[in-house]
Amino acid sequence: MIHIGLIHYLIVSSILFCLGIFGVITRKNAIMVLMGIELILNSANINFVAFARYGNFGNSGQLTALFVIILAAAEAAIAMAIVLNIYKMFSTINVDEIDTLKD
Amino acid sequence: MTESVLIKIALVTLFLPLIGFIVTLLFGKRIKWLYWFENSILIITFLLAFVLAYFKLAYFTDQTIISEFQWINLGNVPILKTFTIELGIMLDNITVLMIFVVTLVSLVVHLFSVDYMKGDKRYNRYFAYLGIFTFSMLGIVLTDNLLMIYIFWELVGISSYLLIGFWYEKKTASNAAKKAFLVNRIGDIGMFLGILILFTTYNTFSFDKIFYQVSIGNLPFGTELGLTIAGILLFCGAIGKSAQFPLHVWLPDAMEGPTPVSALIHAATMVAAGVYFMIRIFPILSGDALLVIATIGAISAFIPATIAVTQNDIKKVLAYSTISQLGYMIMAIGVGAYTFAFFHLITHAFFKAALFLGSGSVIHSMHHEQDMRKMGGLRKKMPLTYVTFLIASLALSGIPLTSGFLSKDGILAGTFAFGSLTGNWWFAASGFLVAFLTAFYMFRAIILTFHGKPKNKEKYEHAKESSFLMAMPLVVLSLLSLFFWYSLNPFNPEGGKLLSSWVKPPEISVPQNARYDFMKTETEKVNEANLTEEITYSPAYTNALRTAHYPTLFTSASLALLGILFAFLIYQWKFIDPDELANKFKPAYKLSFNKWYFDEIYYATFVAGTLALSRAIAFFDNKFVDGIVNGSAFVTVKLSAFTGKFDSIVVDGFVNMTAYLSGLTGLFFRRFQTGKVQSYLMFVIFSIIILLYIFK
Amino acid sequence: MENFPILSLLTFLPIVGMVLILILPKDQGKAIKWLTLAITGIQVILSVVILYFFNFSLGGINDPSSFQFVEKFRWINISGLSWIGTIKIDYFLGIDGISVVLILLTTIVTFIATLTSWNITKSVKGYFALFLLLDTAMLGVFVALDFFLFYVFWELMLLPMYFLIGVWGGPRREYAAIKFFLYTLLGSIFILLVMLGLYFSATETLVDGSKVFTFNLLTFMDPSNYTATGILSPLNPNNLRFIAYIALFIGFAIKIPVFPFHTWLPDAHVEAPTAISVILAGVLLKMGAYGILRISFPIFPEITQQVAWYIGLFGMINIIYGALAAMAQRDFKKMIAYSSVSHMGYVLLGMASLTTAGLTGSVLQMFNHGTITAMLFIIVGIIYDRTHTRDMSAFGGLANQMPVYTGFVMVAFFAAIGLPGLSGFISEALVFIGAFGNEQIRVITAFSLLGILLGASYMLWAFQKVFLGTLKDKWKGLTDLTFREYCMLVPLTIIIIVIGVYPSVILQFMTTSVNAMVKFMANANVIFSSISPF
Amino acid sequence: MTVYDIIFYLFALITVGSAFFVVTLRNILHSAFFLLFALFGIAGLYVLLSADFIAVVQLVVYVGGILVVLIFGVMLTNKITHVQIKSGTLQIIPAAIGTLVLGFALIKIFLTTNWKTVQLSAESSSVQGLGILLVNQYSVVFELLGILLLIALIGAASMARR
Repeated sequence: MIHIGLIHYLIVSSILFCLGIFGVITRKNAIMVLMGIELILNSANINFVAFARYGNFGNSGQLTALFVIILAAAEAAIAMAIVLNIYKMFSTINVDEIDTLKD
Repeated sequence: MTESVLIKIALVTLFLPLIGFIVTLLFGKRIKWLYWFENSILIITFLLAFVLAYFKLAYFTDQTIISEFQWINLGNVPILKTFTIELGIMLDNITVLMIFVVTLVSLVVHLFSVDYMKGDKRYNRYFAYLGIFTFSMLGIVLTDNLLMIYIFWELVGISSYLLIGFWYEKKTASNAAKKAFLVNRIGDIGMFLGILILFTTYNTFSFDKIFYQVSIGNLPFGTELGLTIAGILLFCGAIGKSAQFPLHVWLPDAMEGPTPVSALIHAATMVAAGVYFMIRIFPILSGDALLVIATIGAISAFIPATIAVTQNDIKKVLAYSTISQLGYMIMAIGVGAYTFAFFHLITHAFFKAALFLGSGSVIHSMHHEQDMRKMGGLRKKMPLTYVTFLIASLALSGIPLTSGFLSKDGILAGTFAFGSLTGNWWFAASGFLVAFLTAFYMFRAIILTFHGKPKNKEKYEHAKESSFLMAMPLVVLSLLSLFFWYSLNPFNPEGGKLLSSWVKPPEISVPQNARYDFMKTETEKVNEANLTEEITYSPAYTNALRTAHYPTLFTSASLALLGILFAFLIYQWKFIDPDELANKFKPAYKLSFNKWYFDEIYYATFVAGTLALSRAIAFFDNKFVDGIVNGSAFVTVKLSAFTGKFDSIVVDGFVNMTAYLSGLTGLFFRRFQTGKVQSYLMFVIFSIIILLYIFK
Repeated sequence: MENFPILSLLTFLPIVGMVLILILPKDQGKAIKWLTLAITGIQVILSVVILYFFNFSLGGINDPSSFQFVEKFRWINISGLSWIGTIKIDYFLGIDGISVVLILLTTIVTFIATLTSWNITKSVKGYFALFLLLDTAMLGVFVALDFFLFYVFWELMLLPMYFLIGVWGGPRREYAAIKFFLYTLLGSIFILLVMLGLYFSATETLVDGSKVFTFNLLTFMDPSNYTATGILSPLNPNNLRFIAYIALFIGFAIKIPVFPFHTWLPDAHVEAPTAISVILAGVLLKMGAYGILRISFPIFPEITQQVAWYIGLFGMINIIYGALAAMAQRDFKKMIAYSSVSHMGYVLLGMASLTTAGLTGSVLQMFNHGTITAMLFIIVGIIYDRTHTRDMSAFGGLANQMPVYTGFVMVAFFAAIGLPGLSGFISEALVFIGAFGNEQIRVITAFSLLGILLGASYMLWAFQKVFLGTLKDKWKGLTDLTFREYCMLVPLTIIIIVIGVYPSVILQFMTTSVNAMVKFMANANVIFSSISPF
Repeated sequence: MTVYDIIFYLFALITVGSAFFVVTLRNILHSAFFLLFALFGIAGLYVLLSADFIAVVQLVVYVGGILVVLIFGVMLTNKITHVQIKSGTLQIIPAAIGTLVLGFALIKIFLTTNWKTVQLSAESSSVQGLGILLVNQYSVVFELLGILLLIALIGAASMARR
């Protein structure tokens, strides 16, 4: 059994990433899609922090993770506003029914 | 009075009419009296030209004054060393004489027009146009290089366009203007090509330098043929401008312009520019080129003379006679009678201007009636016009005691000498025939117009002698058509200063073996002959010319008188019925009456051909070239539709195969573009996988 | 003036104006127009300032040290990409005698076109924003010395043009806009291909001695900079330089436009609003010719010499074909569009001559055609605004109704047919003199002379149809020029006459550069073939 | 198997398992709660990576902020009267295949890459270092982010009000 190292965190993050992608692709509800996105962001964050820990980059990785969190907060706020607007317009937040992009 | 002062006077003379043009054009609409500004400018110009001619001829007789300034400098050019274009002014005897003639005729035409054009709604504009024309014409005369001559050549063309089309409300006038410009352009292409050849060879436009280069044996393309080609191409310009065969068709149409304009442009000055140009470049015209020139001149002298015999429009008669006389001059240059060509140019300018202004006076008093068949008997109503017209006609016909006799005699002697030296008598024959025809048609015109009974009573009643301003020019010009201005001996053209000391044959630059035989310089023979008087070209030629003098004198005078007699027989005394005569020679009459069908032939071939070609090209452009573009666009659209189908059936089908397994069959035939973010994301994922696989 | 970034200022000033316009509220149409006018006016002043400080004795062309007003710094610098290596793209601006003339032309034509746009009413804000963007792109093309930068500006020009034709154009505007867009995009693809090919064929030596690939145009003009294996390197025996030259030529030929790539032009011109036609004919067509002069010629000089005859032939075809096609048109604007095709033929012919006179004439013809055709399109625009028709046979006798207008028309028409004293003559004469001086294309030149006859025929024919003859009753109410129209026509007329009378005013700027170019081209065979890999 | 390892596996399991439920459960509220656990697990991982400050921020911002916003979203968009908080799914099979393959590919890449790691001995708190970085090297980024956040909030507020 090898010692816990960078690779373990990377594997966790990649699983998390794939689950996030899966959520984004499969769920109809916009909020669920958002949750998937949050998962993806978090998986990236894990990578950043892990590289900061095991790489020779100083604390920049952690700081980037911090920035990503801040961005995620901003993104969540905007996304929720969008979702509310979509709900008002289409009376649904099921993304598969919102396909005006097609026309 | 130094050279530089003369040059300054020349420059002022040149640019004054331009100032007149600009001022009159810009402010003519507001200020009604501005035509007097233009007229006074012309008076000053004329006085200056007179001063210039006087001082040049009196104090600098044998000098050529040249002044140049650099116009374009393209620096040290890798291939040609230097590339500069100079503009310059050259004053020699021919130039100053020409300026004098141009300004004088222009002045009298200006004054004549004051009354003639009265009441026209674009009165001031007319004088402005006359100003620009005078400017351009003076430019042609004063220049010392080919480029500038081309520049003013075109400017003359455009001012002629403006003046012919002055009454542009008439379709015929605007058509005639367009025709004149375009036909001239055909000649100009040749001329420009000739200029290009000379410039490419010598890297200069200046006459002097080109002559010098030719004289030291530096030829275009290295051969005499090159020089001949260049000469003939330059002559193309003169063919156009001097309305020579086969480009003469514009001049008769140009009579649509106001009559004073015809007098100025289409008789005295512009059309003479072609002859003047030939005189300028005479030193580099090789023997072969001269032969071509003489042939064209002879044809142009003959054909219009036959046409003029049957025309009924008084201006058309004069127009054809102009072409014919210009043909004379061109022929004279072609046979080497250089000085007489110039002499005839001057005398013709005066008497033809007098004829045109006289006809203008008639037309004016007949309320713009130009058909001679509706005139008649005007002699009593308009005695002054009649007398001046008669004097000018006598001059044109070459009756002794007139200027025309002197110059025409010189030309005919030249052709005669040419015949005796080379054995080619065609030119002489054509010259004499034309002399007869000229006298005939001129007196036909006089008899129809001034003699006999009035045909149109009403118009006849209203006709009256023209005003002082219109009569004055006629008197001046007809006086200038008499002999004593040019030579005190009415039978010897060389009796005056004009030919004996002012205008002399130039030094030929053409290499010896490219010249006419009689022009070859044979130094020993000149010395042997030890003649006291001056030698033209060679002793043989001088002798031939002297021998030809008296026979031609008598022949031409008697032929002219014969022509006049015939005219009186047919039209005055009616011994022969002209209609019967016409019937007898019906084909010849028809040919002549219809102007040898030149217009019809040209229209059917060149004009219609070009138009058809242009329509074909437009069709080709629209249907074929654009068709390819649109076709390829069409193909692309179809192809993209196919790709779309391919996408939706094969690619998307593949994707949806998996979906089909899970029961989502509905997507099967849907388009690739679902509009759903998530399906796009799916594709992204799969693409990433594929890419990862490729770039692992 | 040494270090002041006047070229950047000139080029990006319109972008500032665009931002300001976007900030302005929609209903401030007047303010937007005046702002645009001010911006373009400042540009004219700036270009005059450039002319004032321009040093005549510096040649430019292939010599980096004799370009003027140079601004150069790293723009994009990406290192460590394994299979591409280092991408270094310079922001490299500079002008020589050829570009300075075209800059002047661009600013003047743009200024006039702004005045022409005054009667735009449909979404003014968008129009002028796009207009200014177009302005930046055009100037950028003329000042860029880095191929990548050049290409960016080249493409940037497409977008506003597409919308300006497609939104503000005539009835078939969508068709025309799409046609224009696709056509030029096709040309751009060829240019892009050659650009990339050149990029991987030549290296620039940096200060530290290392060699990097570069887009610097001047680098490509020196054969010693090429790598041994680059596909477009003269050192490579199997190089594709000939094919690249053809591709590049097609790319630029579409813009000029050269037969048979010209069919977008009549459609685009006819459908575009007047101001855009003015810009299109006045400046855009010059970009193609400028591209050939700036890129094709000095980078591929040895091939240029080989194909000069064909370029001359295309010039002749353009001259004659365009003139004949113009003769058959009934639509006033379409006729002038085809006359552009014909006149650009002179540019090609002059370039093909590779002589000083020819090239000078060619560049001058670009300038003159820009001003003359701009004037012609303004003229058509004026009459179209009043009558809403462009069918020439519907007119007649306008000379009496609108005499001042007719006066300006005559200046423009006569300049277009090469009347001495007006600018068109000088450039045509120089082109002919130069082209005739080159033995290779002498015969072509002789045939091209027919163009001056055909040109005169269709112009005079059109003039007669529209302005001479009797006035039709329905045009009795037409008014003569307004003050704004005077403002558009008078400057152009002055330029046309001044250049026609004293061409050295403008020739002095380009002489040194043109001579440098001729010298470079004449020696190209020696330079480019002396470095042989064997 | 050290304590560190055990704790790691614990948190990893919590994270991955919760994330799995987040994306598979049909009830949105349930998903949201599992997201809470997943985020919590990630925070734990941060602690293990000696990024204590990030862990705290993770808890405060994600758990305290973002998650609440999400739940509010759920509540605002699903009317209480006819509760329909179930979320449908689509294209499960291709998505599963795709993500599985992608995951394996990623893991394979991670495993085969030769990472140059540095073993840091001192595992002190990183807060001080972060603070210094934040106001020195990354000060502009920091300020820009602040502005971005402000704009986002104002934008969100104005959009939601409409």
